Amino acid sequence: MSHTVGHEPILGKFPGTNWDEKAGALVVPALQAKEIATWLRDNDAFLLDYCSNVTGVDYLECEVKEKVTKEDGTVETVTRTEPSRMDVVYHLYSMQKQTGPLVFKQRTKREQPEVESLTPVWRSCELQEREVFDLFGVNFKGHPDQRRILMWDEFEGHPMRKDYTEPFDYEWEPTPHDEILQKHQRGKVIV
Amino acid sequence: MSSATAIAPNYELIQQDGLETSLLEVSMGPHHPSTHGVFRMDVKLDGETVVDLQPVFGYLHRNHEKLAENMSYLASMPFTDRLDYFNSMTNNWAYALAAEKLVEIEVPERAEYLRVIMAELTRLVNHVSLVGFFINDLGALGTPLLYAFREREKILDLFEQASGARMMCNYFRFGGLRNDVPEGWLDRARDVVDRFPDFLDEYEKLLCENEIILSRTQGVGNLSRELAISAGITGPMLRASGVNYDIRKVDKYSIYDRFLFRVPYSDGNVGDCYDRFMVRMLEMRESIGILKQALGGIGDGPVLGNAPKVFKPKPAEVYGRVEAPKGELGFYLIADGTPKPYRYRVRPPSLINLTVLRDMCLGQKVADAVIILGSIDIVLGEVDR
Amino acid sequence: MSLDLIRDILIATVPLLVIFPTLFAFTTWLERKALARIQNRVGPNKVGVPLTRYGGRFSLFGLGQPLADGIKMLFKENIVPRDADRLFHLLAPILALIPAMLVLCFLPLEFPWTESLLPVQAFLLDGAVIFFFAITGLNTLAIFMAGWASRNKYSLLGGMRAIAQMISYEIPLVLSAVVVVMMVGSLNAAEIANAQADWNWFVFTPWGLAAFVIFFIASLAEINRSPFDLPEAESEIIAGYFTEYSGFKFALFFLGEYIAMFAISGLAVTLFLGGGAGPGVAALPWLSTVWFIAKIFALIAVMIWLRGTLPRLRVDQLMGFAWKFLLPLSILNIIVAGFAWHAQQQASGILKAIIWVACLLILYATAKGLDQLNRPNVRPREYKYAE
Amino acid sequence: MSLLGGGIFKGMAVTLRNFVGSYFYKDRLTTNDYSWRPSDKLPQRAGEYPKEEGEQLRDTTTVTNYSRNFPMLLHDGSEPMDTIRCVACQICERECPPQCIYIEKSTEKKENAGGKPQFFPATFDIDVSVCMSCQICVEVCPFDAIVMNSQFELSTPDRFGGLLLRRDDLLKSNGYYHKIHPEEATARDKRIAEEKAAKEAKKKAAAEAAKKMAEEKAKAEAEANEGTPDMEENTE
Repeated sequence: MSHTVGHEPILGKFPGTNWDEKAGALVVPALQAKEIATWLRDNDAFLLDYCSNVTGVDYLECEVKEKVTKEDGTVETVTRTEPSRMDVVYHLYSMQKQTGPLVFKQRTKREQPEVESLTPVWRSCELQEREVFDLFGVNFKGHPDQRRILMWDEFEGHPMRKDYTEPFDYEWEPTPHDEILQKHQRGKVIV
Repeated sequence: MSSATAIAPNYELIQQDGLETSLLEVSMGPHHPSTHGVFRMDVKLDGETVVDLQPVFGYLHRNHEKLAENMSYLASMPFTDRLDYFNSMTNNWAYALAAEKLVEIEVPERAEYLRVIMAELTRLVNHVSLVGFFINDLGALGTPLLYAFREREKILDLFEQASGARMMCNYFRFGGLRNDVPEGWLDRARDVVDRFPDFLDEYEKLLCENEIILSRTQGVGNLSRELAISAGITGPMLRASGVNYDIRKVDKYSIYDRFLFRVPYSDGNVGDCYDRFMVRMLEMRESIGILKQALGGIGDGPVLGNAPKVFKPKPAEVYGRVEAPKGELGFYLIADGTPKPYRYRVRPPSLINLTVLRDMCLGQKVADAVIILGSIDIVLGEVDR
Repeated sequence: MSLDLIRDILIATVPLLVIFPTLFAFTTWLERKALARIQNRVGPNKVGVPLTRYGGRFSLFGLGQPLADGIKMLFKENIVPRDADRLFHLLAPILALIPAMLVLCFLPLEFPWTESLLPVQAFLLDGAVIFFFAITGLNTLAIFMAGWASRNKYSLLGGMRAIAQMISYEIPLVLSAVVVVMMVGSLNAAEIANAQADWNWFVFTPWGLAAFVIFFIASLAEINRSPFDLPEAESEIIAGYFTEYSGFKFALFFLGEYIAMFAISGLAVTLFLGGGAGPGVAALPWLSTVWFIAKIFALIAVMIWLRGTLPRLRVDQLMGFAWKFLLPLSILNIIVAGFAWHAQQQASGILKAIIWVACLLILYATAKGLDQLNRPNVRPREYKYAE
Repeated sequence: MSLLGGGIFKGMAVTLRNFVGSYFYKDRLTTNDYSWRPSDKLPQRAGEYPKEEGEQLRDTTTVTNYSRNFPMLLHDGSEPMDTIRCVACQICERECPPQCIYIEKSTEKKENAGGKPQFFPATFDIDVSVCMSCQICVEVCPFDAIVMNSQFELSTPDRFGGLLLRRDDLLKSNGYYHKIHPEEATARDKRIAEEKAAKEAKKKAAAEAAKKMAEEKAKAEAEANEGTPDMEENTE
């Protein structure tokens, strides 16, 4: 498997970052992202010159049950509320050193999310950040050409968000078990 | 509308002697004969020269990721076939690889061998038909394409005998393969693999020295090494730009470290359509080498490990990637402890390789735009998902 | 107009109007069949004579296919784009067909029945070769008319390409014919053909060979055949100038294209391949027509073969090939032919052979040099391997 | 110095060889010629393939022993509904990726092939215009009731009704399954037999154990009633 990238030096250099152990990812404040990304790309210890994958993850507000071991050794289940958030995840590799991946996350709020575009650092983000903008509604500051990519321009909403509900879809594919079929039989839908 | 990162030549409306002219705007696609599906290029032409080009896609978008997030892990396996419908086997593999990382299932050895065999056969299918399509874009009357399809047919027959379907194989399962190959399949596969080099010789004789192909492809669609790395280009296209990077070598996933094979790459001086075409031609020979070793080394045994039928991984995040014929195909899965993935993301090589389409096409002729697109090797099922 | 004149005209023209469209139907079948076999397919094999559905033993290798195609074309809807120029959209296919049919008259074809009936051979024109080139030039106009009237950007691009290509390639075409005209000293097609009796075909002389090769390549471009089919390049501009044509108008274009193919092949046969000369002609004069058509089909077979093998050139390479390769070569060929012909008049057998070999060498070396000059860096490359 | 136009001549040699070769070598010609088949034997409607037992359409490569198209329901005997294997558990309906299966469970139970009263599907529809032949339903079925058919001539002028396969269209005998997928069917039957045998052995063992336990209990009770002190020796 791949040779992993040590993340400790980054945490030392940039105090704002922290390491999400469960996800194995470097979480970066949105404002610092470009600076850190440039440093990661150019620093000789990392040389992460290849950004493979860019995507968004939408987290709704949810209740998490956690088992907490107390001081006296008893285990107790604690319910706490995880706030909603939006992650933009980058998978970074180094082609020169053949190492990777380093998972790099920009975390932002869920409502009107805005992060720093890393397209100036890695060109490969260009279309993928457009896709994240299109499907998640994340605004990328500094993206050269931010517009919808997969959905049509007049489309409303961002379909990959967890709370997205589809409108009545006029392009519904009629199947014999749908109300559409009944309508069709009554002659109301022309297919 | 234009991307600021691309270097656009400063064309203006030409106004000479009071004569007003303007650029010719042509919308190539989505039903153009050679856009390989429902892809559109909004091209601005000055005579025959491409002045501006905007790729437009999404006509085949079906929100594959959202679909997969609403169904069980196993149920999205057949949908991965439909991503890059030329190479369903490698799509299956990438997804299985990611999911196996998630729950840490061991894959039996025979299954690993069969996976390698299937993936390399897929690579042959893809490259051979890509070269055919590419020459078709150059204007040959389908002759190389039909030769390619002749050989592809033999491999698709093998797929059908093993999996029941020719293209939508749906053959891989978490922890192995759906079923063992039937009796005599390996011998038939050996027969096909043994005869494939003869075909490649014929193909090379037909194409590789043809003066028209040489002059049409050399110096067209140049892609520098630096831009290729930065733009995340992967697969044969990256190696044609002179970067030695093959995930089979870097990650050594599955049992690729057991086989001796070489990775062809260019010296990186130009990285034009000819390089991309030739790298694929050479890669096929290496695939045949891997296939011969794998078909020789395969042993008996089960093909499906003890994977649970109800798939309920612990919360985790994984990214699994394979060297698909078109480039790095990755699956990013986030599990949250339910039978459905919380986040399911496909990293499509075709889409990301399109990032540099505009940069490569500017200043070329309109006929070149077509072959540059052909040499990128896209499948719209994967671009639009 | 006397009755005799009308009779003569009919006798002279009707065979052309019957034979060549029939040959056209046959050629479409031949082309489809040959291309299919080149591509390892079967080709049309179902439609029999008379139009049987499943063929079976009456399918006759699918020879009924052109007939079925023709009927289909006739009954297809005639679609004209809304904003198209309807008049010119209609005129273009007709105009494309007329010059192609017209030039057939100048071919030195001798039909056995005309000889006994006609007092004079109607089409023995003294300036036949000149006329031929003049009239084929009209084809360009028709194609551009089609491209312009369709009001489609692809059609327009196709039309523009056609103009550039046809005008450029007419020059090497004519210049290569000049060699033959120089040798014979006449522009009369029949005289040129007669000058090549007894196997003195011009293609067997070095300058004749070079001129024939240039003529053949240029004629491919002139009739838009692969690898010079840019005006109708399917993979780039859909179908070029006839993107917006359907039904019978399309069929007319198709017919015009194939008739032009016969005409230009016929001229090539006249100029370089001895016209109707061949074994047995002396005994049976009508055999010359058979030979003539057989030679035309030999050339067409090569065209089909090329079409099955080669991809297409790019537009700038196409123009470069005409102006930077064929044109200098054909001019050099004229010079070489002039000198060598005079030199060999007085020469003995061995000296003549030496002169011919020298001519061949000069022409080949020039061609090679021009090729190197035009594309200095184009060659197969070496690739590295990483273990 | 290579020959001028040498590459083109090489290519032309290749195409010429293919042109000639296509007349002599069968494996060069991949297209299948159906014309040998008389017109009355051409497929006329759905379900015409394979026509006879063992016929696997040697002239096409598209139907092999392993090819799959749309699912079918299996039954074991001559009367389909008496021996239907499906018990309308609806697992396949839930797992079907494109959601093309529609099942309604029967209200009363009925004896099926196993001899036990079971539910059966009152409605079992597969919309083959949606089905993508992925075989997931076959894999998740715990009763081996649904397998893949290889019939592919399904074209119909009726977009809705014609492409909706009802339960009775889907019911096929196990014998038919053996005919179209011999190897797979044999393996499946073997596995079912093994599982059945194992189940029966287990049942038998359980019965025996129960019997033994009952005996021992009876014995113990008897012994307890008798109140003999030898009990410990017995158990040893």
